[in-house]
Amino acid sequence: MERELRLMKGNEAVAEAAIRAGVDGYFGYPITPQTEIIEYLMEANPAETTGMVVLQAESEVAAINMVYGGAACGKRVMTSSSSPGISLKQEGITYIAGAELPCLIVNVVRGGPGLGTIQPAQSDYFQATKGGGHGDYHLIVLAPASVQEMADFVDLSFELAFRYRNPVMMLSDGAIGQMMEKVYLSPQKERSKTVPEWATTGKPSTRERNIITSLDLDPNRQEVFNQKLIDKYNEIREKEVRFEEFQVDDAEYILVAYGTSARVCQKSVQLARSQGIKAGLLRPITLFPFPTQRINELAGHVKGMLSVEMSAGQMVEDVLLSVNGKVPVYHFGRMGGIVTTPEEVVEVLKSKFIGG
Amino acid sequence: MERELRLMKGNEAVAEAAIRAGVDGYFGYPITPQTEIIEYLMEANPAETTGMVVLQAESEVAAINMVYGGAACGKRVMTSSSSPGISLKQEGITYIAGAELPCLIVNVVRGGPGLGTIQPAQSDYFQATKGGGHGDYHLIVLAPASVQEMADFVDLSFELAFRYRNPVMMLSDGAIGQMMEKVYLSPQKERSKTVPEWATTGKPSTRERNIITSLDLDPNRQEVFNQKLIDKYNEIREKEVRFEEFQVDDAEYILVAYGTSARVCQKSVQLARSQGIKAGLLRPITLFPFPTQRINELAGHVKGMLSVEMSAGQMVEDVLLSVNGKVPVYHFGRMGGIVTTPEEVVEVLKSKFIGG
Amino acid sequence: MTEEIIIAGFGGQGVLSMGKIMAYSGVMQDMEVSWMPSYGPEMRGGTANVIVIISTERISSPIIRHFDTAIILNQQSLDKFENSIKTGGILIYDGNGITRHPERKDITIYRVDATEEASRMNSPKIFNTIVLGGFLKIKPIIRIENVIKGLKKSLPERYHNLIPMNEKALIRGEEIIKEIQKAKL
Amino acid sequence: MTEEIIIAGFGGQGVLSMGKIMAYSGVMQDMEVSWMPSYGPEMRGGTANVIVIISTERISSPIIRHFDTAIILNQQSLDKFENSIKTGGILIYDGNGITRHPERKDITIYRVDATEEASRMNSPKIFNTIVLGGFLKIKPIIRIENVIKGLKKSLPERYHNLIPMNEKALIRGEEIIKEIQKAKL
Amino acid sequence: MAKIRGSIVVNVERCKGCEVCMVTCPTGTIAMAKEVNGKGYNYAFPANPELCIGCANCAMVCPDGVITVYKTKI
Amino acid sequence: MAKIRGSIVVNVERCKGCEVCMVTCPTGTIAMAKEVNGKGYNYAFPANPELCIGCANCAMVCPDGVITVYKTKI
Amino acid sequence: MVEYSGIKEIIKPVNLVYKKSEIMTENTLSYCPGCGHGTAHRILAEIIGEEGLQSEAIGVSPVGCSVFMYNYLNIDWQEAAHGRAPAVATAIKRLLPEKFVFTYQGDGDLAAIGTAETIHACNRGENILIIFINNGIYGMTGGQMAPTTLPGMKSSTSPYGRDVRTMGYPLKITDIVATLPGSYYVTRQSVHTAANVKKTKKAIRKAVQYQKLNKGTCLVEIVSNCPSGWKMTPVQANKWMEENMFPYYPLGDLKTPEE
Amino acid sequence: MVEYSGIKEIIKPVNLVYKKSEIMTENTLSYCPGCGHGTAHRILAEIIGEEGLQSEAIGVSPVGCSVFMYNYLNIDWQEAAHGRAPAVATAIKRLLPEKFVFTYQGDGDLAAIGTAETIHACNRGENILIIFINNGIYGMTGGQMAPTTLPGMKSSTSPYGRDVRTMGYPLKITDIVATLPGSYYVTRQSVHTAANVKKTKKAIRKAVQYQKLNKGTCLVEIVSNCPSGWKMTPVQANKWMEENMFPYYPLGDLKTPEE
Ligand SMILES: Cc1ncc(C[n+]2csc(CCOP(=O)(O)OP(=O)(O)O)c2C)c(N)n1
Ligand SMILES: Cc1ncc(C[n+]2csc(CCOP(=O)(O)OP(=O)(O)O)c2C)c(N)n1
Ligand code: SF4
Ligand code: SF4
Ligand code: SF4
Ligand code: SF4
Ligand code: SF4
Ligand code: SF4
Ligand SMILES: [Mg+2]
Ligand SMILES: [Mg+2]
Repeated sequence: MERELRLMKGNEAVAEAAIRAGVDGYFGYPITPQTEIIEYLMEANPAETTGMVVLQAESEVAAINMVYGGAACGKRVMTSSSSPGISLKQEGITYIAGAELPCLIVNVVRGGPGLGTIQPAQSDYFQATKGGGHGDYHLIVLAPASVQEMADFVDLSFELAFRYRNPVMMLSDGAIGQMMEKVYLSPQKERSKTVPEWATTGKPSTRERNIITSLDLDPNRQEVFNQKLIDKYNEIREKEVRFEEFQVDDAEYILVAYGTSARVCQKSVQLARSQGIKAGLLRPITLFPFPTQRINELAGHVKGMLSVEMSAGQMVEDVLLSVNGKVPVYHFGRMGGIVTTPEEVVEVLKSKFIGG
Repeated sequence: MERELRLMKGNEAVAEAAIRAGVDGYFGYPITPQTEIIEYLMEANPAETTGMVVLQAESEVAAINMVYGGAACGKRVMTSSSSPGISLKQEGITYIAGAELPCLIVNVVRGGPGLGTIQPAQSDYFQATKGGGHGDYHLIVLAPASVQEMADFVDLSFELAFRYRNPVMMLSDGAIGQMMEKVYLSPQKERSKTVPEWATTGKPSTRERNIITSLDLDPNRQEVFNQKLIDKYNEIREKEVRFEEFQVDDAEYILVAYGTSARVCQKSVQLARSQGIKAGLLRPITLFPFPTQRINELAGHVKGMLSVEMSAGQMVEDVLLSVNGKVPVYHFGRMGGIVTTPEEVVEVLKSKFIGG
Repeated sequence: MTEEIIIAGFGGQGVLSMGKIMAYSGVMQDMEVSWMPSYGPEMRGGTANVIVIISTERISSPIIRHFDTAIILNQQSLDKFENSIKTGGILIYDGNGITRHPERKDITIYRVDATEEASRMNSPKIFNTIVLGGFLKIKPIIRIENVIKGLKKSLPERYHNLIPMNEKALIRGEEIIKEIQKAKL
Repeated sequence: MTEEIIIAGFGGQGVLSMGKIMAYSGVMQDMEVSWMPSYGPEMRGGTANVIVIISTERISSPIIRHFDTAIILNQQSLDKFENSIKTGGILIYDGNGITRHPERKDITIYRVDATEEASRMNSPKIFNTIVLGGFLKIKPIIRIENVIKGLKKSLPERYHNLIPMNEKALIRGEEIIKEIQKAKL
Repeated sequence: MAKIRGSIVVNVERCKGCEVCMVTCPTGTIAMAKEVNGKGYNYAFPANPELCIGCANCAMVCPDGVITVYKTKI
Repeated sequence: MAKIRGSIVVNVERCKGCEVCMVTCPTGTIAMAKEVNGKGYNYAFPANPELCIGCANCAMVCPDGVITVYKTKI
Repeated sequence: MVEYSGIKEIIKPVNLVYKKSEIMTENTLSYCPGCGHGTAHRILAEIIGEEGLQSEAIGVSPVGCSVFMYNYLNIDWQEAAHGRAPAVATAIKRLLPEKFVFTYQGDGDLAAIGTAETIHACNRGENILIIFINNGIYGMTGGQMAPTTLPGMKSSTSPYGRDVRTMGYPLKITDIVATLPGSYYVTRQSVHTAANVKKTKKAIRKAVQYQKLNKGTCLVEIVSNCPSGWKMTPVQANKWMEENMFPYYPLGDLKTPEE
Repeated sequence: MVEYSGIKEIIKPVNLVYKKSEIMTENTLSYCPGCGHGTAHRILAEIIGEEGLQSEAIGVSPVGCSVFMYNYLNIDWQEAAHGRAPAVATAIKRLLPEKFVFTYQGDGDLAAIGTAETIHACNRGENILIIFINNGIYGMTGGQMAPTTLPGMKSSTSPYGRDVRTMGYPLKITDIVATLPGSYYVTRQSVHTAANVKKTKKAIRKAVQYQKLNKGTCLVEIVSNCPSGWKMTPVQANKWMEENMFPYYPLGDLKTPEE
């Protein structure tokens, strides 16, 4: 079946893609700049078509715990919010990670800290990739750079989430969430009828009871569990790294950027090359797992790297860890909701590496 | 006046030190392994002596927002919790950071993720140092390694918090919180009567109104503010790094460890040396700011470093960033609430660096 | 070809939907488009704006600070965006309610009194389609037939009866610009 | 000198306070001490234990897995900790309620029927002070006078009248061990 | 009997044209201007100033605090 | 008239000695043992088995589900 | 300042009967035309001015359209996280018991995400004033359903009308607060007519007095409009409010001190 | 299995009148001696067994002493974050509307940190059963004051007794829930005597029926003891409960369906 062409906001695309992906439940609370997700779902009213449950919760805390409950039933459930709301969800998120539940959490990032601003930012990278909640856990983090990817990553997220029994975060930003672009939508899928064997759906006589919990007061057993998580994360690191490259083959300088910044940097590469500077771009699509190995390889061939993020410098730490001292690494990024321009990036590239 | 000698739990020491430091308010919610803090305060009933307010909130979320309110009045206020409760506080914490309010947050860490276990762990390092909440901010993070330090760091925390208008986190763990040790307590201080000029205490006719907020919808102004925060953090990085060294001078291998792990590692150093291995220990006292420079210096003289933490490997990233590829860096740590033994550390040291 | 446009005016003036029609028209012509609204409570204050980019290439950032063309529908927006137009760029504005007119010399400025014209045509709502028609006369990046297709796509079915009126408005806009251009010659 | 001790028994047996007295006594003798209880809901199940370390040096971890001395007050704790005693170490246990007696050969085992003795002395509560006295006879790391000082520090004022009784218990514990040691010779 | 006369002052640039004052005025003093102010709003003005009795109802309901009221007996 | 007689079975190792069954028993059948079980609790037992009427009150209030009750007419 | 005035002769200081409170700053309110928030602000400002509370007052603004309230009243302010204003105010009042402490919160803020903080602050009888603007909708984020949205009422997240079977019932949180022993004075008012403005002002003035006497929590609900969220003109909105909101949220005192 | 039995002759299957439900697992309950949690578990297990709900039931345990409840009943379980069980159960029931979904929560869990989730789930009329164990204290963490702690009652965080002026009043959250249109059947029971056990069992059975009929939220409060937290023997605790808790939390139905 053909994919349908539409002009949509990133937020709308997530919502429509969720319906088409056969998602079972969405639980959310309004917050700019992502409220269109729940608004679109309420308007589309998939309860009448696919049977998808859409519920406005009393808070982000309630919403993420609804996701816990739904995911524990083996259902495909999701929530979305923006930075302050995602901070509120941290306890719930670590519970979900600790109970090894698959789900999708969309963060349409805005500037912080605190109430901050409602404009696009990329300052939740640490929270998303290192764990904003307590304890040793990781989300799988996907960073869409277009409305198309906001749609496509819904399906991908659930695929990964169920494959690894791990929560997935789609780390978008206000620009991608609010902008309209062309998007090709997949045809409607049916909601899945398969029930994972661990799901709590009422204990039939044919199996032992299923228990979903993140608790184990016995340190020895808990450590075994922690090690199991580490092994899982290592497997994810091995198998699920995704990135995109742009003119890196002969590049002397590599820009590393994701999401909106990556779009900007693609233009910066063109601009730089038009000025005779051999720049290239590596765009991580997965932020966890991070393309550590590829960046390390590239570090062997280039003179330096520049991490471009709309933040005070967060992903740059992962770039540094990947490069491990081989070449100089710098950070450049605007903050407060300001999107970097391609020209600024080229200026910084020149001043850091070429002098002047 | 002389310091009074007592045998106390770390949790009790924090509470007693808070009274003696002239803290104005404590707002908390019970959670193991730190509930003794509020219990001690309620029993001591400082309302009758120093006038300190002690309030059991309806939740951790309420407690951290009470801290926000109290801190915004220019008062010395604090809260305490353990890992799941600290995750719940993330929104409040980023608001406090965004409004540049001084306060003390104590995290007596237990094993995670999720409800996890109630035994000691160090798996909240990322959350504490990188920002578990959204947006670009940092807490000043102090890591006590003894009951004495749990007491002493109360005063230090408020000093730093007010100097930089920045929240301070004391990152302890269940072992230090629950154990009793000797502690020398400072004499009772009076509660401070000075009102910071930014505090909201009712606008007299002699000044403009004071506004405490973390909101600015104008990206340009918000960016200026973000830059101001970066500058502040850089100043803190420059001036406030604290660490302790143990036999590093002639060391060939450096253990990096904080808190309970650092106590273990001190013994490991002795043990290693008794086996002819020249080990040394660097104990970061401030986790943010991290002793990056000193570790980088040391990396020039040694053959390798081992980050020992009761986690899956978190501080090791900061060690790697500090070492920047100069020498190999490894991580070792037990999880799930298990405390590493000195012997295990030496074994790992040997297997990683010496072979066998 | 890449055309970077800002459209700005009061909240109620249909700024966002003008942008949407433009973007949809671009899609109909098989081009890459992005449509990025100002969002959030500032809209409450009364102003709204949208950045539309239409290009034959993949679009980098949807949020930019300088524009090839600015379509301006009120004084505040004029004050805010006049200086964001690239040298050699174009400013189209509706004279209605404008007290301080644009002053730049390094851009081409068109005044289209679309509000007036629209009420003359007895459909005050189509004033922004008139402006759009004018713009496309100046920068014929999209064919009118694709604009009509775009209209069909972006308007809910129940408003499709308005399309003929909008078509007229597009043409009227073209005419107005033609006249101005003649005058400028 | 470092002595690493585990004390374990039922929740109500005063395990934690025996440890506290020990620790306070260490403080009185100017030594480094740490006292680390098992904590959390497992206490509800009925068992409680505490690790006490007394040393002339700075103490590393308060949580350790092997002990110089184990003082054991019930069967569950015996089962749990018998194998955690270092070779050459000491196990002191109260025979009351013990059905499976310790079996290790590489440690020195003392059975002190303190519960019985205490009820003979008409103060069932002091049974653990008897055990403590016994321990200090075996490992005289702290002088009795410092234990008394420790008692004074750790007991609230209103219980200070109990101190003479406790002193007696300490001495009785010493005596019991003396007898056992004689027997062992 | 002394007659009560009032007079209002409208801060035109702050008016948002909500019409709340107009419908509240018991005497029909206020009407909305055909012209818009700098913010694009048709602002309120005392179209029939002679009817005003200075009751301040308009000012009390104006969300933007646009209206000042004076009153006197004559 | 047939007399109703009951009998209870106490799972001694699971008893926590809370005494709730004892005070609930209408006939005084139950008492607490002097001995402790493996968990250190003085457990409940039918000290006066002949008094038991099999009303099951004891079992119903036992938090730990320790008691099984039988009843018959004789 | 462009002004349009009535009969010039009458306009002199001695004849002044109504003027915006000095406590209001010169900043233009960011609210939509006809929005009741502005009126509520004005009333509060008047009382602060009239009662000489400028140097005593500490306000706590919520997250909601009134998030910028600190720009409009010339007193000390704190901007709280969404729903947490009662917790914030609790600490302020406990640490500065002599001050006049109040929160100003919308229905989403107070009755959805802030439910626990609201109920527990009132239950503790914190000596604060809570001003609760119930406009039956999330205004700031663009008109989503609030806990207080009426049955069948349309909003952007109940586009086919609030279906009580799946979306729940309008929550009368003020009624709940009135049942708590910690609350002292609980009343429901409106600000859409001059008469109601006067009543509301009286209610707030009472609350100020009670706070001075440490009587416990006072809550003044103001049933208000949201022309933008409701997609009506302000005048329509006020009428709709009278016809639809008031029957569900009847005006009047819910709890008054036994005097 | 060590057993101590009465008259041997009577002990035969045909004479069996009471036996622990098969739904209870063989795990030893982790509760303190005499704690009402165990009794409440048993009752619930009996109903699940008797109503044939083992394959239908999905339980949600709280954080509190009953956090390990999943070890004791042989059905599918989810362990929720502190206070969030009603939100968790909401999603379960919405996604699996044919299943029997219930939460089991303590007073700290349900009435402190979980206040918002409790009120909003009930207000939405979620078709779930909430079993609410009110023992007036935080049991698991060692006896701190709960929202339900009685005035003057001592706890580890109210060592001089709950002072209502600074610590607030005992929160009757069940009464609040009963006022919400979304709740259908709300009752307060106890499990300390056989008669009360029977009544509680009846109440829970009713709630099960109502859930089958999609009637809305049912809440069964069980006023219970916490011998450890109260520092009493179980028998003393039950007596104290009758004398002190019941006057404040009177047993009986708070809301029954108009039949
Ligand atoms: C934690 C968090 N969640 C959500 C939001 C987004 N948000 C801002 S205001 C608001 C609702 C405001 O509604 P209400 O309280 O009724 O105030 P009104 O605007 O109607 O006056 C929401 C959901 C936020 N800022 N923070
Ligand atoms: C977020 C969070 N806060 C606090 C705790 C600690 N905690 C565990 S149980 C509990 C209270 C339990 O009391 P209650 O709900 O009354 O249950 P009970 O034990 O009395 O049955 C608390 C505060 C936690 N686990 N998580
Ligand atoms: S003061 Fe009264 S009469 Fe005069 S304009 Fe205002 S409302 Fe009308
Ligand atoms: S009420 Fe105020 S803002 Fe509204 S029209 Fe009248 S003067 Fe203007
Ligand atoms: S069944 Fe009845 S009579 Fe028999 S022991 Fe139990 S309570 Fe007593
Ligand atoms: S009620 Fe049960 S646990 Fe308690 S004493 Fe009786 S049999 Fe034992
Ligand atoms: S959105 Fe509604 S509540 Fe907010 S300012 Fe506009 S009218 Fe007022
Ligand atoms: S602490 Fe209290 S509630 Fe918890 S198991 Fe013990 S008696 Fe029961
Ligand atoms: Mg509202
Ligand atoms: Mg409880």
